[in-house]
Amino acid sequence: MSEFLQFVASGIGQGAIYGLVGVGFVIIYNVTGIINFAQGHYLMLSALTAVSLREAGLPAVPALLVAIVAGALAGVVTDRLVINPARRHSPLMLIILTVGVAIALEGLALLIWGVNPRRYGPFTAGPPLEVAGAAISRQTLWVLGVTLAMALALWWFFQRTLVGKAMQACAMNRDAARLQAINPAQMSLYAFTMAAAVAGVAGVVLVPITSAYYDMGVPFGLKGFTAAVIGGLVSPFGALAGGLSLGVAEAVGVGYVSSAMAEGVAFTVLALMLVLRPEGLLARVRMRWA
Amino acid sequence: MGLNRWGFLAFLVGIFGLGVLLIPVADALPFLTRANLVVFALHAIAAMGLTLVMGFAGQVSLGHAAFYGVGAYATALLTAKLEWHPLLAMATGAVMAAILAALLGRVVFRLRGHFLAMATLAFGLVFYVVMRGWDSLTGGNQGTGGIPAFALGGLRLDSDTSMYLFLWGVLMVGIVAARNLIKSRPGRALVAVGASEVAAASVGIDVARAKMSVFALGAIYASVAGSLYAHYVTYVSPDSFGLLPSLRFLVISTVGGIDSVWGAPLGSAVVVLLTEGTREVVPKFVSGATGSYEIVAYGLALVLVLLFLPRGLAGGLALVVQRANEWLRGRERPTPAAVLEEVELR
Amino acid sequence: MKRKLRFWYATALLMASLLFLAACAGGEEEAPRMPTPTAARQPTGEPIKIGVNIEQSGAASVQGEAYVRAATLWQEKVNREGGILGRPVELVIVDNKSDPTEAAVLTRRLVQQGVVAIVGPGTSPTTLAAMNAILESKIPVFSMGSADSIVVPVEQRPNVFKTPFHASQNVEAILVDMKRRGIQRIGLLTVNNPYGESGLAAWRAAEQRGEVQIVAAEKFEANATDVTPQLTRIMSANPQAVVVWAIPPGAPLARRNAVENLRINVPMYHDAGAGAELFLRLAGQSAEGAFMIHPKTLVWDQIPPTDRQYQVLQEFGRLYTQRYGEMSGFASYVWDALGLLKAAIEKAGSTDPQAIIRALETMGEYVGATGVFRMDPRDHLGLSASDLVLVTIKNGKWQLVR
Amino acid sequence: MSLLEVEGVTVAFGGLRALDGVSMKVEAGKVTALIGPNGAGKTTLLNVVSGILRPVRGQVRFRGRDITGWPQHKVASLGIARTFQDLQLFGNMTVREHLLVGRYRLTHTSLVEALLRLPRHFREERESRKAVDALLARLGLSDVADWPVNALPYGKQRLVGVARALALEPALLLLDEPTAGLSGTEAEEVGQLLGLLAREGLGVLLVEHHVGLVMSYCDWVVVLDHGLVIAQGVPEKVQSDPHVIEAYLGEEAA
Repeated sequence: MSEFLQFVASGIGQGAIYGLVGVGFVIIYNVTGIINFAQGHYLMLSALTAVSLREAGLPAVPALLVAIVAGALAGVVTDRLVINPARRHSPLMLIILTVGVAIALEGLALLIWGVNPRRYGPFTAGPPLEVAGAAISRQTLWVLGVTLAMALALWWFFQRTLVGKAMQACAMNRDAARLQAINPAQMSLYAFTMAAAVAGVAGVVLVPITSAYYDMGVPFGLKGFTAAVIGGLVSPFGALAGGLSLGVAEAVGVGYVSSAMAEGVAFTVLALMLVLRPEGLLARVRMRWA
Repeated sequence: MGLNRWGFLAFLVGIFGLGVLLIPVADALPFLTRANLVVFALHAIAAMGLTLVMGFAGQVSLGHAAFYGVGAYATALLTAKLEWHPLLAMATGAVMAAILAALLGRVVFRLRGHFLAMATLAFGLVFYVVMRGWDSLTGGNQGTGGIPAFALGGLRLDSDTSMYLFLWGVLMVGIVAARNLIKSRPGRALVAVGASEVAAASVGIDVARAKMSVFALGAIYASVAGSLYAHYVTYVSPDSFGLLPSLRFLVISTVGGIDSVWGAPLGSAVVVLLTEGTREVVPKFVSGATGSYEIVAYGLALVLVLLFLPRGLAGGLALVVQRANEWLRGRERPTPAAVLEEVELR
Repeated sequence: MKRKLRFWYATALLMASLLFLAACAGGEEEAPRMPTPTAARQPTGEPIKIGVNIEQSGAASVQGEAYVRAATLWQEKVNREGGILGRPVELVIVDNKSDPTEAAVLTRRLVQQGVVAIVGPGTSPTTLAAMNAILESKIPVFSMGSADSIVVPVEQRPNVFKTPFHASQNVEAILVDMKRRGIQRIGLLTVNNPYGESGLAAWRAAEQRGEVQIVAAEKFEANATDVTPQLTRIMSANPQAVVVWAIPPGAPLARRNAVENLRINVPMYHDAGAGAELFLRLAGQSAEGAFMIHPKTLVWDQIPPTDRQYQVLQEFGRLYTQRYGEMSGFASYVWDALGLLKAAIEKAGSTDPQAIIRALETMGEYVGATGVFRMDPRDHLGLSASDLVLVTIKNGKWQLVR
Repeated sequence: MSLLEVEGVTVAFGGLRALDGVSMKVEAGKVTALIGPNGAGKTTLLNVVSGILRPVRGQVRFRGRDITGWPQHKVASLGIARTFQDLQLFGNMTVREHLLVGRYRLTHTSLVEALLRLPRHFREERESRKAVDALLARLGLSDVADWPVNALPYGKQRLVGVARALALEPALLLLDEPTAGLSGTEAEEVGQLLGLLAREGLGVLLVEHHVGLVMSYCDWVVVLDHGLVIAQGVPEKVQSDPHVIEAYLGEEAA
């Protein structure tokens, strides 16, 4: 039993990160109709920036904040330089464009930071907490806390702010939104910025758990996308729930099935989800946006 | 009208000659070798399969390298372990790839747009994981080797030059086949499906079947290239068939232009030149530069080409040819034929 | 609209050029800070070209970086000391991006550029993919791949050599220590890539010989963020020791999860790939007490002067740590490969490939930083497991155990 | 037995009934018009007949054969051709190519035969080109045959849509507003063409707004409003039907 709990504890830690990356996919997809291949790369940029700033001696809080802003800026640049000028291209071209962005960002990271993984310590030192025989590291608690905070912040943003509501309107019907004087191009900019910022948050809380390295964007992007698809690609909260369930499924899969095929578990789930239930596991729950 | 059949044939002969001429060019250029030509041709053949899928049926695949892998592994296992004839192994691989693609297409083509892309992505990743995990068959991460050189009758492809010339021939066959397809009933049906599914169905085209068949055809191109790759390198490992190779095929196809049969060769040539060129040039300016400059250049090239030449280099080139034509003829008003020249240099 | 776009492009261009300048400046900073040449003769004449075909980016780039550093350092040293046969040495360093196909193509390209020998590729899949090109080239090639099959059977690999220990030799050395501690039952955690696979195969072979009992074998992905589930599984089989076969960041991650989350109290062994300073940096406090089987390079400053490798280790260790600030567990493989080539060319008195190969095979002993090489026509590695040492980490420093 | 029989067809989108028990017939050799205010369900009915939509209730019979819920391409291969209100032309294909695609159901060259250029490809290609040339000439499209359709003026594009449908050599032709956006003379020409085609035995069902055209060229008129058939009969009779007048006036008032 405690073994099972250990798997779950490990799984939710990873899953929360997947979920945060997934949130970005959902926001961008709903507002612009684009699947952004560079989503995991924002996480990577923020993580590496944070490491550099910490190494340069900046205190934790400003370093992490600046790093998140750096990630968000990458989102801004993606939208303004690539997505916006290509607004009239077919969706196919837009996906491939984001692939190009992802490749360029990864190369850039390699140029700036080199190949070696780097890391900084957990936010709070101390031994892991024991919950019914399962060990949960303190940083995992930080991850979960931050994830919860992000969920609340997103809820507030989409329910209580004008911009959030405008973005929702854009998500439901772009043409109708335009008629209500909502500028889709502007919404797209906000969407990319937000998605990148959320991924950036995931990046800076992730570093103490594993480490930061230049080619972490693709694996996290893929897992994040899987999380978003499990959630039905319609709701940020669906993506978070999808991420948690994916993380737990992976950890339990490693524990009870085969660790060699663990990665296969995620991608098989992705393939099955897309083919059998493109509307997502949680669509029944109708968790649209809030 | 583009070119008529004889014009096209003449053009083809010219292109083949050009391919042969590339050999001394590669020898003369300090940063190219004949091995680059081999890789260029291999990637062009595989990417042409993707070009067909994307350009002529409007479908995208992010898992194309998996089919490349099916061919490579089929050849590796059948020729090295069971000592089958290379041609038989290649055909088996192609059939397997086609069946796999058809099965995949059956389930996947109910999806549209992004979801389709992502489903093929997932398929490619699952293939990669399976090739790594199925040790007893594939040799797992360590790969499998001992593949003999391709031999057919007295022809033995054991040098870069012979391999390249053979591949260039295969590429020409691939181009002719693709062009044959486009100028025919099933080919026109595919283009129609790519343009409007509902209208295609309204003239009696079974849209799902058409997509499945072009997907299978694209897989065959990739698989044949994969088989020849296995013969060339004599060793295969999963890393050659993962996500990055799939993306590379995507880059080659889109940069080259997905609505022209010349797109894949053009794109492949550009990628080789870009790779080797930056490798050669950048270190001259930046000490200690590694492949990372090249990766940035690769990404930026993709973005820039798609932003400014959405129809790829082939489309851009066709436009240049047309403009040059107009200029030579003394600024006539564009005739329908000239408009067409732009539409198809097929 | 149009003007806005132009603004963004201008901004981007500005940022890009700034970045480029920064990168250039960075490059200059790292550029050779050569001590004033004290050595007598300046090498003259046609340079001797040696190809270096390395994974500078992609999956195996962590090793690749150390390889390139070692190569650059070696080139400077040799040219400072008079070159080879009085001629300067020119290394042609290329990045194969950890891509098997590129590794093969680059091998051919280097041959065409007229190199007399090649060091690299640096992993098993890249080496095996390039094997055809290597064999056709007939010039001496040193691989840093771990798989035995790179140099075995030697009749089929007449011009292929390697410098890293076979995975089986690492296993052999760990087993010596395990016997001493009476450890029979082990749990094995390997990274799911070619590197981990070769370790797994070597351990399976040892199990077949009855030297050890593997009670649990688990794998993890190279980019995993948490391997606690795998370790939990291993520990539930109750092993007397855990062996982790991985490179950074996987190896230090496994160590941290084991210590911090599960408080594993059995000995944990890592292999030489776990990555020296990178391991210390990424595992932090948790690194304390981990065992690693490794060439003597990690503890170069603790080797007694009576050791045969003393001189070589002192020189290599000083040069490398002075330049790069820290030792790498990988660097000595390239350092020794180049050293072996230099010795062979000097022994042969020419750069004829066949002569170099013959010289390598008949050189007798060559004392390198990795170990003492005794190559012969039957053995293109020539290292013995007894050159490996067991090290542990105390107070954030490597400590020689035996 | 009529050429096409629609019986009790009901289509619902969510709670909304787009068609509510619609029954009607199309005879061979006659032009039947389907009229009604916007949102009456005219296009929906065409979509049901051509297989794009599956009705929740009711039956569609073609030459007495039940084709309800058949996939679109099977319906088409029986010889039921259609055009679209928004044209749905094939991007930058030429006019000639559109017509060649239109002959898809009449030809059989397979993928393999095309790739390898087996004899059937050449034979069918020759036959098709001949037939297409004849049709182009008949519709007055010969001089733009090799233009890409997106370079044509709108009126010509509409005509290409009709030509593509006629290339199927259909027994039943479904037209969705073939005169929308056309000038008076162009619309007149379309009307004449339809009359001509009907005399050759073709059954035509058209959705039309152009009242003049309906009155002068149609043999039978069916009026839909809110998914219900409110009237049908010969044009003169329908024109004076109080229900019809009310439906149209209601629309104008709104």
